[in-house]
Amino acid sequence: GDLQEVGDMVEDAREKQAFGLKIIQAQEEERRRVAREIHDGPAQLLANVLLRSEIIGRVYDDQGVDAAFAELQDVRSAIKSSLTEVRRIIYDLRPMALDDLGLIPTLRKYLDGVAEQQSEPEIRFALHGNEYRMVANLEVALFRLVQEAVQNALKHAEAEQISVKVEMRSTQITLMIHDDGKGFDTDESSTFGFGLMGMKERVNMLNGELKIEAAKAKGTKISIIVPLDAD
Amino acid sequence: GDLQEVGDMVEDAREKQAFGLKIIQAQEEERRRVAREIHDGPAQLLANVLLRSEIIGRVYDDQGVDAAFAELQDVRSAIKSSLTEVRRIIYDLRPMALDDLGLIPTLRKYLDGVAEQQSEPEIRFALHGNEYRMVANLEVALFRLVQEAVQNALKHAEAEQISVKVEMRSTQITLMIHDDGKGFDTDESSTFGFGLMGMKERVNMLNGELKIEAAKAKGTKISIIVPLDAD
Amino acid sequence: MAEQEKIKLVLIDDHKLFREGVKRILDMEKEFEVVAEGEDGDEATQLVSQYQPNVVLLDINMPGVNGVEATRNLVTQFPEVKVLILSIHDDESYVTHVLKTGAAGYLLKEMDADALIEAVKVVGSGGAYIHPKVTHNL
Ligand SMILES: Nc1ncnc2c1ncn2[C@@H]1O[C@H](COP(=O)(O)OP(=O)(O)OP(=O)(O)O)[C@@H](O)[C@H]1O
Ligand SMILES: Nc1ncnc2c1ncn2[C@@H]1O[C@H](COP(=O)(O)OP(=O)(O)OP(=O)(O)O)[C@@H](O)[C@H]1O
Ligand SMILES: [K+]
Ligand SMILES: [Mg+2]
Ligand SMILES: [Mg+2]
Ligand SMILES: [Mg+2]
Repeated sequence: GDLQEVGDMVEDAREKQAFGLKIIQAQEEERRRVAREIHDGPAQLLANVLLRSEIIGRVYDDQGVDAAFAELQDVRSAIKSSLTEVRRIIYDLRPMALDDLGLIPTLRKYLDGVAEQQSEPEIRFALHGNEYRMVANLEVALFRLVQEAVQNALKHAEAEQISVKVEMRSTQITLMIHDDGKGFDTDESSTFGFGLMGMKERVNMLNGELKIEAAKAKGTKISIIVPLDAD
Repeated sequence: GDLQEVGDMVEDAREKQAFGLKIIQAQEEERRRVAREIHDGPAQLLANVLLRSEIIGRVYDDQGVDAAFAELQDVRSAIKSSLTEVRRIIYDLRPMALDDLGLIPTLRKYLDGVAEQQSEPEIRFALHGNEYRMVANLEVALFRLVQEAVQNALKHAEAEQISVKVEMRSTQITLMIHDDGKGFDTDESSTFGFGLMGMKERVNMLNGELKIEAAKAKGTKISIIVPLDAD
Repeated sequence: MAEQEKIKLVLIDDHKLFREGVKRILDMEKEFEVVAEGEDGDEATQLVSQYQPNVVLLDINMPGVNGVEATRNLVTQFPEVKVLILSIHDDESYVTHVLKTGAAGYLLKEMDADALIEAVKVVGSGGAYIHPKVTHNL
């Protein structure tokens, strides 16, 4: 009846607001995280640099010009490390190369970085087809998909090799992330954490298909096919 | 019946997914914006400080110690402005006062800051009802709504006055941001940029109502009503 | 040094303060002459066509036409002009990309003054210059 419906609507409304607040929360948490990172990193460093730049005058008075220049040199390297820090913060937020250069160069760089950080597993990358650019939202979504799959392989697989393949065709793009690690039971849906759930959601949003082939001791193969708009 | 429930669940699942996607997109957009801001702000400023510090040595060689010290003074002010910029970004990411003091003091402080930065337009603030605290995410959302509306009025309206009113009642909170500027055509949906779209989305998420009354040469009135949970 | 032997430069960067700093260092060198400044890729093409410089110092991230596109436009329209990228990004994908496109050099904005001067000289005389911090990544 009507009353029931009104009741439902109120219930719905409340749920919707709760959901809305969750979205806002996710955004705000990200902001808070970045604010803290900047606060603890670059901001502190700069405050420190400012202080030290004050000392230069005194060092000059006490110890002469060479010592003052040495001090200046120190200040310069402190600034350089805050710049490195700032770059890392920017990269973690969103590699700007994604927008400036596209998916493939960004993936290559990302995988190079991963490979540099550890000797094991070996990381391979291959591109099939001719590289093209896609709309920004799609490129970032595809980048995050590979990133999550590779992070999973690094974290859970104990693999010797991780291989990432991208196949670019005019009608679709395929991502394959394979590892030869220990695999996992995909039926046990309880194992699905935020990572895999998020991947599913992203692929769904792109109207694509996500396939996970994993078996204990047989490694994990993730394939993602996303159709491209004809226009 | 059971069938009805299943249908509801599917519907629910679909809605939840749609929300999930919005989270992802909103987050990526925000990340991109912040990454750019940090790149264009602090990163450039740091590079600039480094460069200025290089000039000191050259000036010393050419013109002696006094000129070099004058140059050092420049570097110091460059460092100071980077620090200010970094603090601004941190503040924009998350005004700390919001958590510590709540919406109203943060709004007052924000509007004071805006008023200080320029003589025109005049900025007014009024609170009706008795101040109370809300859950953190709601406070942040409301703050962002006022912030965007005020930024728009500053950027687009050429107003003589901007007035912000907050009405706090037990069942709802109302925000009104009015300006006496040049207004705009709300029918021309092409004019809706990220700002207004974002406001609409946020208000929607909060189950609230957003009303925009704007007409060419007649100023803009933005009213937002958000219901509060009884509990 | 005779006037015509000077290396003529155009500076393109949307960050005014940074541009000023670069200009000051270049102005102190007798063999360089900064002939024009601009703040986006469109201005780059326009100023190059107007001033016929030897070298363009070009930022990457700018509103409108960015340095990546501007490089492509410049090397196709003005094959004589040397493009020297001056960027925050130490990411080698940027370096490879712009070099492939036809830029003659890549400098990081954290360079010291000597590196800036050397890069302009090298590039101005037909060579290639890559910031030491990024070369070993390539
Ligand atoms: N490549 C893989 N090899 C082995 N196990 C995997 C692999 N990928 C996922 N798993 C298993 O699936 C589980 C769920 O992965 P998912 O990415 O959803 O969550 P997570 O990685 O544990 O946490 P999060 O991604 O939220 O940090 C993992 O905990 C792991 O047990
Ligand atoms: N208070 C106002 N007075 C006059 N025009 C306005 C006002 N608010 C919005 N507008 C018009 O509506 C347009 C869309 O506003 P919106 O906030 O969505 O985008 P923007 O302010 O242009 O860009 P952004 O918010 O993304 O920085 C504006 O460009 C402007 O033309
Ligand atoms: K740059
Ligand atoms: Mg994971
Ligand atoms: Mg706006
Ligand atoms: Mg720039």
